[in-house]
Amino acid sequence: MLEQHLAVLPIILPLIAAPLALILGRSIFSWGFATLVSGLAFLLSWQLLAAALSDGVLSYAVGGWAPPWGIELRVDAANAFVLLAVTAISTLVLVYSKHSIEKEVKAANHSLFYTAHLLCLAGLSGILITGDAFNLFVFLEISSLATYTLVSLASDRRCLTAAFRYLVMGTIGATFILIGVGLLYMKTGTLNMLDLAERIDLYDSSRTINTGLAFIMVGVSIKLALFPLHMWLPPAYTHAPSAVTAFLASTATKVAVYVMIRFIFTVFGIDHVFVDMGMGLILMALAVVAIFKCSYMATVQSNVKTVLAYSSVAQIGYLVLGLSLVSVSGLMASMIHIFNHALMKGALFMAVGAVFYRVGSVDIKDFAGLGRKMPLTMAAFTIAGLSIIGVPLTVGFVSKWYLVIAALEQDQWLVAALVLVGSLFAVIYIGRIIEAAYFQKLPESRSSENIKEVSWLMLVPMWVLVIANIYFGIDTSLTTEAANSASEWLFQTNSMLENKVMEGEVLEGHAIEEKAQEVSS
Amino acid sequence: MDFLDIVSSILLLAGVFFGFSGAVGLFRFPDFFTRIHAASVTDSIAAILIIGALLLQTSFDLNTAKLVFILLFLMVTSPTASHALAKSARHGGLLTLAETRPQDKQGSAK
Amino acid sequence: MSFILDYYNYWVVVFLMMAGFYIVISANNLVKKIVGLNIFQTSVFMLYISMGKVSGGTAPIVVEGVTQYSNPLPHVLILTAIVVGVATTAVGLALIVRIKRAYGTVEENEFDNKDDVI
Amino acid sequence: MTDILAAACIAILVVMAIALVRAFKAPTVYDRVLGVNMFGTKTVLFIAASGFLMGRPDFLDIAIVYALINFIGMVAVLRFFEYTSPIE
Amino acid sequence: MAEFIDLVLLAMLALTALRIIFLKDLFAVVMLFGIYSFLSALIFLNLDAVDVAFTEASVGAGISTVLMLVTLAITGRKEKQSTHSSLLPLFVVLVTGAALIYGTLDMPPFGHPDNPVHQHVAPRYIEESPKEVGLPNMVTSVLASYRGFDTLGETVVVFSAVIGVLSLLGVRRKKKKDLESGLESHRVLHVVAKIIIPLVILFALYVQFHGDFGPGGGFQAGVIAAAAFILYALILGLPKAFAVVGPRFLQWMAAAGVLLYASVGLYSMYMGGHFLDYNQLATDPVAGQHYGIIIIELGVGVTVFAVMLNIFYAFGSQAERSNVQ
Repeated sequence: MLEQHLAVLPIILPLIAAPLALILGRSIFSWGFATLVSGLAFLLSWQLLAAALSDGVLSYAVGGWAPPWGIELRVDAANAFVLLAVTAISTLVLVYSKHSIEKEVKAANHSLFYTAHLLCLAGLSGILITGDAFNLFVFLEISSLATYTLVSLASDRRCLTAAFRYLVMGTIGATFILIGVGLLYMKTGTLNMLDLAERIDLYDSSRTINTGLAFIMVGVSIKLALFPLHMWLPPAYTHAPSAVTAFLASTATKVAVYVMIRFIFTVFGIDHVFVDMGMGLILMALAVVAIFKCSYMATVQSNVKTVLAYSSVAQIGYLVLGLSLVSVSGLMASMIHIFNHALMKGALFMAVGAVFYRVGSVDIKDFAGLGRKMPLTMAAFTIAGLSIIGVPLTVGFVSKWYLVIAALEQDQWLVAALVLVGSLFAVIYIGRIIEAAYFQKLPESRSSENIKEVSWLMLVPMWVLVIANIYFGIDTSLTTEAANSASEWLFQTNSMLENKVMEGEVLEGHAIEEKAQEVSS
Repeated sequence: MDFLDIVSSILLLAGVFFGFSGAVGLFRFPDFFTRIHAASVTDSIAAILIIGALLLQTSFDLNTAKLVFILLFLMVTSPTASHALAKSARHGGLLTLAETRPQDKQGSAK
Repeated sequence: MSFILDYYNYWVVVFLMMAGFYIVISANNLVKKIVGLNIFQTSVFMLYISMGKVSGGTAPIVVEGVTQYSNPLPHVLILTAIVVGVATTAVGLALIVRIKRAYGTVEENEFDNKDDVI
Repeated sequence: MTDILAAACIAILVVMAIALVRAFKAPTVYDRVLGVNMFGTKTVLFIAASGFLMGRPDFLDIAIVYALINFIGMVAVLRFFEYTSPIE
Repeated sequence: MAEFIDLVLLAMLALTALRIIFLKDLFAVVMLFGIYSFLSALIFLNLDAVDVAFTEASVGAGISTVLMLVTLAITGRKEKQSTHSSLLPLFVVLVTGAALIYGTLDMPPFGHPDNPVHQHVAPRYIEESPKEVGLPNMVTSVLASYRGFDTLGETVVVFSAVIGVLSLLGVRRKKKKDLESGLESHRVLHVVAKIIIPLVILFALYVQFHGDFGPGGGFQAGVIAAAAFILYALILGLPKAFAVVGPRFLQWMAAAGVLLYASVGLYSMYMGGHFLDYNQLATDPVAGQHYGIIIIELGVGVTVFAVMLNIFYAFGSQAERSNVQ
């Protein structure tokens, strides 16, 4: 029973849990319930990854209607891997959020907070798993609406304008995706991604398809905050409640990157996107500019959350850079970095949230002397910060290593050098904060305040991520294996897809076969 | 074209005529209260005539019931809306033409 | 001429979309931004519905003696999208109400001045 | 009969267009509302007539919705006038 | 004829959109937006999308416009002169528009029955759905059965909207009878409302249960029922509406609708099918489809009704608060 429905469960579990969390009403109950559900979703996605690694691909026809008529869920190594990271972070953040939320969100809204969190989780899982282009839009909107709500729950009034800006940008992005999907549908008559991939190539030179591709790319770029379209991200991350920032920074943009990967590799095909349209160069240029511009911006901010938000935009540059290299190793570097960056940023924002919990604001000057007052929090911050910089024995090093290797493989010396130079900026912006924490004295005005370490409920999830930062930095087998099979899988489907074009109508038969199988089972 | 069709056409054209005259009244009358008068009265008569014409086209089924429902609904809501709007305009301080003309000031006492 | 007849619908729809998009990105008042967003989305819906139309077809509800129906799939997609649109509008307007309470204005440049922009 | 229905539909469209012009440019805010209201009721008639023209009169449900929404819109506008001073 | 009407309506739409760009009076903008919605619903109707027209008229012209008016009552209705230049937006829009026009050049011609859209997936819906699902309204079949997962997502989107609005605005239960009056001075409206509201609710029920055969369904019915209560609240005041259906109860109802929908899916999993496989609900697959669709439409209707009304309550109580201050 469980194996049969493994693909759909990570979506519907939080989806059904969300209204229940609202009905529970009391803060403590909905917290416990949400954490439990998220933990279950994590276990399920672990199973799902194992199944995907052994069986290749799991297809699930919702409603029993065979694709392309019904909605198909498709799990492969790639999205199972990202899903694992998302559910893991979600569970840890939920554990962490109990105290953090008590401080930052007013009591009447607590159960609404957990409901919105579960909705966001359901939306993100849906985006990852679905194999239907329009269904993706629906889940994108579920997660986005929940995100706007989560961002606006903070007590500072600036979160409202940040959330509004996010809402306008996000809706424009979603509408662009809707336009793009519509154009594709117009030319192909189908919405199923696999089926789309088949039929798009029949109209290779079509201007309509190319416009659709462009609109989907721009829409997704808004959602993932690619460089010139990132303006919504820093205010949203800065003013959202800390737990929300920790969750969003390590999941939402990653999921958007996955959507981009999925559209490029399994729908349009790399030949079309990179060779015919020349998107590779555009993406690479934007990524490099993002790394430099936003790393620089991060060094001049005074609010630590803003620093980390700009750093996130820069890290998105690394992600996009990897996939713009168009090679198995480049894609693998991106996949690894999706996972690793989730670990780093999750830990960093949790540490910052802990500081906010005790100190009440997170300017760099407020970090002065915290190394003594909150040793565990600041140690976590330091290790995760080193990981961002890319110091060996941390996951950050692994990501950079694979990225540089992938660049060198293609003789892109300049790109490899730029990646390394980008790290120097990270040294500066992380260094400023660590310097304040350890080498500056606690200001006199604060010495009377009772600043002490936060409770274990906040420390444990933070340290789980920190230890994961080190563990996966040393034992890279799990991440590299999963990322490798994910990216090989993506390239394989891509080449399969290109072969099918030669053979013409093969998929029609394939689809019919699948349908027959389902009827008999 | 049988008898019902002819009656129906006549009603339809009459309804359209009243609709037009209301629309013209919307522009040609001098103040708001006369304009709303023109609009609301013709609105009602046009609705009666046009829906009456369509009623003759049906063969006493669900559509007839729906048309009757629409007609009743419009009969109730359209004058109500006009009345409430005029009242609201009056409370909001809008004056009739007679009141705005200085020489008629003494005549404007309510 | 047939070229125009084939495409005029799409062109007007594109114009409408861009009018809405322009309002979103140029308006300074937040309520107007939301209105623009709605116009933008509604026009995209028209794009979808236009492609579902079959000349000479009729609405996809089975009637005796009709064989040519318009495509029901875009209708289904747009029903969903309309709901998504109104959900976004509601949340956006709620944010505007809160912004008015917090800042006393709903003009973008005015509340920007009231906070130090990050 | 079809010709007359078609003519009536076009005529109602013209009336709608005139009402639209009033909604675009009105001397007072009440005139604007009046134009919108007239537009709404004429739309109801248009849908009813065009349903018969297209041979699918079972879509009168939509005309009912229009009539209902038009009325609610009017009431909402009246309520709105209680909050703000409507004179421009 | 259809093409001609289409052209006229499109022209009106274009003019309305242009007028909205240049208007500074936000009240007029919202009024014109209502017209825009009405017109686009007419276009949908003219292009055979009856269900969409239904929804757009009730949601776009109804709910959205009412919410915008309430917001304007709080924020004021004059747009101030913008200070930043409008050249950059114009440039962005021109580029985007040019890209789209470029995209239209390879589009299949409008309305042609040989277009890919009408050749690939849709024929099965048109030919088989009356047999497989057993409903004359194909839109309902596709919406509730073939793409039932989308519709579950749609219901959850609506649910997320109410979560967002409630967390932002909340619903105050404090009764301020002396301040809150509704449209007290409009006696005629009171009488008319009492006649109309039961009829509207009756119509909503008709739409809910007739959606399988004609235009309509859970979503439209929920909106219309909510519209009836909104009318009640507008005319008689929020406290009286609270006395009929309270916000707490609505919150519970919204959750219940989603759960009802999802439970159909879970039950079909329990019966050995896939999620939302209505064939498993009865021994006869077509009967199973029918049961499934009726229940999930009910779930959608309940959620949408509760959410729309609760959102209105939230906005309405805010407007009253601003009126008091």
